[in-house]
Amino acid sequence: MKRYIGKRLLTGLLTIIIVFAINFIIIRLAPGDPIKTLMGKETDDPVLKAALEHKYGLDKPLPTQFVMYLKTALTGDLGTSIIYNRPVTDMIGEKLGATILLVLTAAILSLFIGTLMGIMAARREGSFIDVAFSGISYVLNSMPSFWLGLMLIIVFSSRLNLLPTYGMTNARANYTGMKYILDVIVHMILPVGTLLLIEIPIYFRIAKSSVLQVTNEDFIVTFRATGMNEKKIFNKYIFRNAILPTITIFGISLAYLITGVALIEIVFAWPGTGRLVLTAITQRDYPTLMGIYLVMSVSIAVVMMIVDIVYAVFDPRIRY
Amino acid sequence: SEPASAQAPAEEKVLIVRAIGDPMSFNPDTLPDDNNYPIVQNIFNRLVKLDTSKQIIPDLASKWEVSEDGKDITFYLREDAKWHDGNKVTSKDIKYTFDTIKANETYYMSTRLGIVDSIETPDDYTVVFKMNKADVSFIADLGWYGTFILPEHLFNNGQKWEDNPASKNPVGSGPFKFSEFKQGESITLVPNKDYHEGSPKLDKLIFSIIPDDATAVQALINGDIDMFENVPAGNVEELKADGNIRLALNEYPSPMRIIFNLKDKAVQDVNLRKAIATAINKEEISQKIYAGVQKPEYNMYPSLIKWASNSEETSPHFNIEEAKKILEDAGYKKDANGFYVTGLTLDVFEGSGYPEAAKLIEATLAQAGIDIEVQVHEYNAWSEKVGTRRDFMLEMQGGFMGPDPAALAKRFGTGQASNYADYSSAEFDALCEQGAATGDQAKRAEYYKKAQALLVKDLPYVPIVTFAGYDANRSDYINLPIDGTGKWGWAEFTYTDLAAN
Amino acid sequence: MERVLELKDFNVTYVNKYKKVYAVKNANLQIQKGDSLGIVGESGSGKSTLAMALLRLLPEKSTEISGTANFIGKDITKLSKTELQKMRWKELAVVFQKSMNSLSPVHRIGTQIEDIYRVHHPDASREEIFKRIEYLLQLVNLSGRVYNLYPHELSGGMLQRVSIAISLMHNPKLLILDEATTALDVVTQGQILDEILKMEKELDMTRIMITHDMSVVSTSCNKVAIMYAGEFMEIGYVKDVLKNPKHPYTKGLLSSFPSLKGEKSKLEAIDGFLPDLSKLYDGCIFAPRCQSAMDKCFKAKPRKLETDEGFLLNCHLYGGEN
Amino acid sequence: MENNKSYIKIDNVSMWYPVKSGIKLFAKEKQWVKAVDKVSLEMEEGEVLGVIGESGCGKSTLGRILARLENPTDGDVYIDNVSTGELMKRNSKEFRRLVQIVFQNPYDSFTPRDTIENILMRPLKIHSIAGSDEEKRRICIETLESGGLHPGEDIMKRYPHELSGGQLQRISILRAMLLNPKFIIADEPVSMLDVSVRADIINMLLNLSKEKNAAVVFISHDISLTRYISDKIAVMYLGRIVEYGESDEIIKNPKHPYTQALISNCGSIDPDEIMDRISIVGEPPTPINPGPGCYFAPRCFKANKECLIKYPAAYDLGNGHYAACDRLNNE
Amino acid sequence: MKLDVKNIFKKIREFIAKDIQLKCGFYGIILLLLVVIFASGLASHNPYDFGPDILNRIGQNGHLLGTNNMGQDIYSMIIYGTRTSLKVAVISALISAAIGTLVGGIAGYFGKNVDQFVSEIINIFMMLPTFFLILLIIALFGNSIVNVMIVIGLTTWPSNAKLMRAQALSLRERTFVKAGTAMGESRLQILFKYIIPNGIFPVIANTTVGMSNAILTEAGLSFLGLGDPNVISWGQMIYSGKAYITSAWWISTFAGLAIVITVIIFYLLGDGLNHVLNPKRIGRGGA
Ligand SMILES: Nc1ncnc2c1ncn2[C@@H]1O[C@H](COP(=O)(O)OP(=O)(O)OP(=O)(O)O)[C@@H](O)[C@H]1O
Ligand SMILES: Nc1ncnc2c1ncn2[C@@H]1O[C@H](COP(=O)(O)OP(=O)(O)OP(=O)(O)O)[C@@H](O)[C@H]1O
Ligand SMILES: [Mg+2]
Ligand SMILES: [Mg+2]
Repeated sequence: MKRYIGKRLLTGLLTIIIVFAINFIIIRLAPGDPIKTLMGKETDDPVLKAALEHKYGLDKPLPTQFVMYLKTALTGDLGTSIIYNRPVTDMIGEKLGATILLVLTAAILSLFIGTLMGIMAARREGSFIDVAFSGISYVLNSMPSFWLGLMLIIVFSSRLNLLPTYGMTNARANYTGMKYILDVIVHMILPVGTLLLIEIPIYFRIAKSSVLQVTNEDFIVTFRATGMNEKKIFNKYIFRNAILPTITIFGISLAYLITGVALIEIVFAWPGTGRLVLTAITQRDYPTLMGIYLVMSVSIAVVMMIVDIVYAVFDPRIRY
Repeated sequence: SEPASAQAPAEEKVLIVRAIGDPMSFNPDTLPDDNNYPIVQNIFNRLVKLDTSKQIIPDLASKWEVSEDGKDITFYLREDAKWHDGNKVTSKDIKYTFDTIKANETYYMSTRLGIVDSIETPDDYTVVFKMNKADVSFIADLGWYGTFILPEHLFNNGQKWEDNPASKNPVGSGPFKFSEFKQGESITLVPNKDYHEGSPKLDKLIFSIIPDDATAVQALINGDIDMFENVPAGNVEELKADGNIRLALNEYPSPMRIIFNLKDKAVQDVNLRKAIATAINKEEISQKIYAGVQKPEYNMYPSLIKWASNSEETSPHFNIEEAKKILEDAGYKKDANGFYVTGLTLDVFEGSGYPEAAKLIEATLAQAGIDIEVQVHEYNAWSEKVGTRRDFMLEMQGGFMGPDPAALAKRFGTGQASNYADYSSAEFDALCEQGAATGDQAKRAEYYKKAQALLVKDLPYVPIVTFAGYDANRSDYINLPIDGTGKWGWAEFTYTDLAAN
Repeated sequence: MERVLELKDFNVTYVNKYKKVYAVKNANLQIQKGDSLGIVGESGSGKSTLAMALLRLLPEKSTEISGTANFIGKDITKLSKTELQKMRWKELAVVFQKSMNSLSPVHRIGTQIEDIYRVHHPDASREEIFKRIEYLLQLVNLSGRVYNLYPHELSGGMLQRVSIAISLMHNPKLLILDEATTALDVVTQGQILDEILKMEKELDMTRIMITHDMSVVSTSCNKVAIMYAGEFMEIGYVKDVLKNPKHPYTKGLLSSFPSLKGEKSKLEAIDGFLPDLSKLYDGCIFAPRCQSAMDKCFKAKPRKLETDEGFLLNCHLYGGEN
Repeated sequence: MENNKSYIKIDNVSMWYPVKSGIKLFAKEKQWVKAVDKVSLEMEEGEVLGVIGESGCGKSTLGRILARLENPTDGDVYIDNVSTGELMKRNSKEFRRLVQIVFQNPYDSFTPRDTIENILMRPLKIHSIAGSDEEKRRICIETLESGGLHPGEDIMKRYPHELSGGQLQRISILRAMLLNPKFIIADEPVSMLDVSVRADIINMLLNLSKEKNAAVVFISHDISLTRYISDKIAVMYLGRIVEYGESDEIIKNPKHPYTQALISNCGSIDPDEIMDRISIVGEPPTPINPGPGCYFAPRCFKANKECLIKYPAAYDLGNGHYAACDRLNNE
Repeated sequence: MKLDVKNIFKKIREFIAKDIQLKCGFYGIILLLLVVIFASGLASHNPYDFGPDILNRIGQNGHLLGTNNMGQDIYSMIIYGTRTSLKVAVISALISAAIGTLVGGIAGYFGKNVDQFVSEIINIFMMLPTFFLILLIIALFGNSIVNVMIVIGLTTWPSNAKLMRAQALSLRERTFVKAGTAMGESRLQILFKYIIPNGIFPVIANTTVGMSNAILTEAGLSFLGLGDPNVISWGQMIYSGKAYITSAWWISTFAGLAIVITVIIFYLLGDGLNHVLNPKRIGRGGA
């Protein structure tokens, strides 16, 4: 186990460096640079341009820049945003919470709801519930997330006036304490709801198919033959075996969510890292971009590792 | 029905303005930042400012005069201005601000301040700019980006502005005080009760960040925000029909235009340029893409600045047959596919309706026998290709050409950085120089109109539509920035208040 | 003698959208207390189907069962769900061929055993269970160690023994072993067969042994039923049937087994292959492959010669007129 | 080994697989599965050698090495005094023509996506046997019919799943025969088949090998069947040959305790035959680091302390009968 | 070899009859293909024509589904958009499947060090924040539809590679592969003749899911203003119709609907294939 974790850490690190190098190269090969944003659209003053390039070291050769960046990054310093002139660590730190809140809530809720629906559908395969759930999951799975989000806004905010349109808190009222928490929860309903609708089908499908599969396993027949009642067989044996694929999917979809949430953050003006990336891309804010990629790769690597370990706990056949 | 979220405590007047993104910095002079521009206009003052019609009006300087030779400009400051911490705003602050900018090449106005030899402060409320060249348009530039007056007593501590703590926690002399910045969420300002024009009426001014237009429109409709500058043309009809919302047109001297790269052989023939200009249906573009909000622009200098704009000699009007005739006369022959000219490219960047406009242009040019391929780029990539490498035949851009027609020299003067067309005409340069050297508006208009006539003849560019957009706001608010022509700044909320009812 | 199981015109048919598969047809069979019956037949002849049907483990939606199966006085086919659950394992237990997959891979063996034990003794204490299981494991020559292991930590042979131990948990009246030793090598198989015989004496058990290996039957059973394509061809005492086979199929089957120590006589095969079980045939089902087939074999079902003991011979060569 | 008479010589062949285990973090010694361990055997042309032993004793691994599907970790196999390793290096195709293998599972021996025609044509194509496609097809049909698969034309068009196991196993053998091999390895060729069709397959294999005078290694755990087929029998236990000799001799007069136990446990279909099982106690052994003594010693009913110290040498019992057991002398 | 068309049709019919989802998916795809082939016939207008009818409502002036602000006929745009969507879906999925199959096949079949090395690479690519990478590349290197397809293909292959690797790992132990080796087939012959043809089905099933994702990704890019303006795509119709979502809802709604339907078709196809090709689902003895 220790060795396994060690190995995973090592490959994780390698992954991160490679991800990093790829991004660094792609970003730097790309046309445009942050100087344009800093100079503003209205001027092309070459003196200003040269001065700014020098100031941010963008006039140095690429490999030098990469090594310099890596060096500082290894000390835990992700550098300073060129555009916002703030430590990247601070910027990410402020927004990470919001994204994690959104992503984790959605992931956990969809895990439970989707799995539950999948189990229900599997236990009554071919019934109305199964057909209805499957149909719904197909449709939801096929919707572009941003589109769904916008529709939810129009329906629940504009037409029904039930929920706030955007943001994480009510800008007008500066709530504190319990009220603040409630406020955030109310604001979370739509974005989390959108993510839920997108994610539930994934868990639904995997839960349904693995329950069906485990139900057909030979050992289930053994338990039936012993006269054990179906409820117990299901709750203890089918469930535990069928939950395994879900764990893997949870990891993958969490990783997907971490990056895929950007569109939702834009639609709902949610102050998270996803949006930070998008702005950083358009502004070519290299340090911020690299910083977020780093944080994202690390969190995906960590999530995957945790998932693997959890999996090993649930499945004694896995040995490291 | 009022949505739940809008039911703030009745006695508090909170105005929420939609912002697109985070400000890069709260130091208003280091960078030209569209996102912080409306915010800092409410925290700081300049010597002069622009109102919503983009005309110069007084700010800290209550009046100013230009010397005979045009080289000295003297500003007389109002004496009641105070910093948010209670100190008085004096000429020292002004000298400090501009001296520092000039000394730092990376600050936006630094190069422009190259024409200023020295700044003198005969007394606490008088500032004299001594320049090495007569240029009246300098005054207008002082009302633009990067010219906000900063408090010397807070900044002058040996640290650069970028790293200066005073930049993070801005203390200005404007109507609002900085209160809170939540990155990615909002910027909150509170009124400066001691403001020299009187305390603002609002209890809170919040700039709330909503990146997506569609969401912002919904938020406006739902009352989650109160003001939305420049709503998408597509939403105008709908918002007009909404009784809670008031729309007001906000126009900018920043026309959409097609620039020809005169260095490129492909478009060096003025007849071809004329034919292209004649084959662009500006009316159609205006209607289809901007719902008529952005009007067709024929004048070479934005018609919004009426006194300087030449409406007599303009770029050609749409006429396919005429375009064909121009080509025929110039000796162009049709090829097998019916094209006189092929292989042209038009580089546009994504957004603002530009790609769509380009597509319409492509279609009408094709009717006139001119084959042009539209290439759409992400803004930065476009900027690199077109702005830095100057690698294009035709490109489409916008950009501010106000408030003073001196901008013409910046955009088309020989050797100027922003002269994408690489236009060069000694006559044009001379006219611009004359225009900049005099303070007499009538004379200046004459020079610049002549310069525009030259541009019509040479056609280094074709203006297409004006830039304008509706400001939408909750109709229960009065005295919004848009209402302040001649009275207050273009993003200033000093007098904004709930309508009494 | 006490009759443990009696099948009368027992039929099992798989039904799906496209066709019916007649897997067991008109089976008649009697098993007395203390009997050990071997059911022999080639792959696909319906042996497992019969076993599964006796435990009512086949999905009700896709199978049709008709006829009666009297198991110690009750007709299994008519039992209610609760009666069925009461009967299973306590009175009728089974060991499946694929013991590798017959336990949940993610639960400890002990946990699973406890759960199975508690099906019929819900209030049993851990010690009680452990004692019982330790005894059973000893019977099959395993140490108590396996109690805390996961299935994948055991070899196939050990798992098979665990399965057998579990099947004996409640001293069932009838034990069905469906190819329970087929996957094992001869040494292990011999060991397990020995143990089964030993236990049988100890526990006074009746046993059905499903296999396609004649030698297993010859060494561990007293009666044998030869099955072909869903039908019983010949049933009788092992010593009679194997020594003196009557049915041509039985004969063919026996001559396909070379003798271990005897003369090396030429091996004979039965030509052709198993008929399509989704069709019903008029004549004897074996007729197409039978070397002594006569005209009538193709036209009519042979009359079954049955005796009181439940012995049977299903062939025109021996039957009277129909 | 100076004896040049024998056609095939298996010389001290070993196959050790490293064991992956992360359980012991600091295990210094690498763990090995000694699937085949120092096996030496010889075969004549046309000879049929049976290899028996319990599951996992390394029979298939030996078969794979003989067919050079794997390279042994030690030792080599010689055909006509040429090392097969050398042959493979020099001209792998030639080797493949010389040696063919028939597998246990006929249902899995053919790619399910191809027709029998394509499958049978493959070896001819690879080895450029016969000229035109027409000729190749003719050869295939002839071969099929010679193996009792009529009509060949029809069989050629079918997919593997449209044929019975017996038919498939025939085709599998015929395919191997297409290349006229001189050495055939049959790894449990009938164990997946119904007893009633086994005989045909066995007889066909024997006939073909007689015709072509090819040597056959017949791997099986069915002892009576092996005796029926083979001229010689080798008994394997945990990767080692423990006894070798004429097949009747081995069956009727086994010397090694393991062989004795094996044969005594082998049931007969004759219910009168009295079974006197030698029961072996203990759990089945694992091939991971079995040594150092006799591998069978922990379960052996004759073992004493010495057996646990050193692996016994093979004793020549005359008539080409060998057994590797130190207790033989004491009897 | 003669192609027996009739027979092939019969086989396909039999194959898809096994699963209702497969059937729906299959006929759906046929329908989409027909739309693509006969686009010019089906469309009522030239979708590239900027006519004078601006923002016509449904049915107005002969515009079946109305027009947009540029005067383009929505119905015709949807019809032509099918081309783009299918092109994006199919080509990117093919790229992804081809790379995935090859990489996974090599890793799984060659095994040992090759496998370890390639697996690590697969893992690394699995961990790339794909959407952002796509975004980055498209934003930076131009948003032509060709780039979109290539980038989606280049970033989504790891899941296919994983599937193929698992397949290859088990296939290499299969008898027919060993038989092939014994027959004298070379390693590459084995890879292409045995491993890939027999192991590709999960990849195919997964590829249909990949196609759905490609369509959704293209839409997402369009939403961020990174679609290719030179082609008509549903994603861009949604994007450009966003401003009219409450006033001229038909611009984006039908495009959204088209996406949903197409994606569902691909999902159905994928699920159907999975069901039919995954023998585990078919009752394995007992309940
Ligand atoms: N669920 C099912 N649906 C349809 N037919 C089935 C089903 N299960 C089994 N069959 C068919 O029923 C027949 C009998 O199968 P069964 O498993 O009982 O044979 P068996 O004698 O146990 O064979 P083996 O020796 O291979 O275990 C076979 O032809 C088989 O194909
Ligand atoms: N590639 C491999 N890697 C590691 N161990 C292996 C490998 N192949 C075989 N083994 C091990 O080598 C031993 C011998 O296996 P082999 O398949 O040769 O046995 P066998 O005698 O053919 O058994 P069976 O009768 O079950 O077919 C077994 O313990 C097996 O687990
Ligand atoms: Mg069976
Ligand atoms: Mg083997």
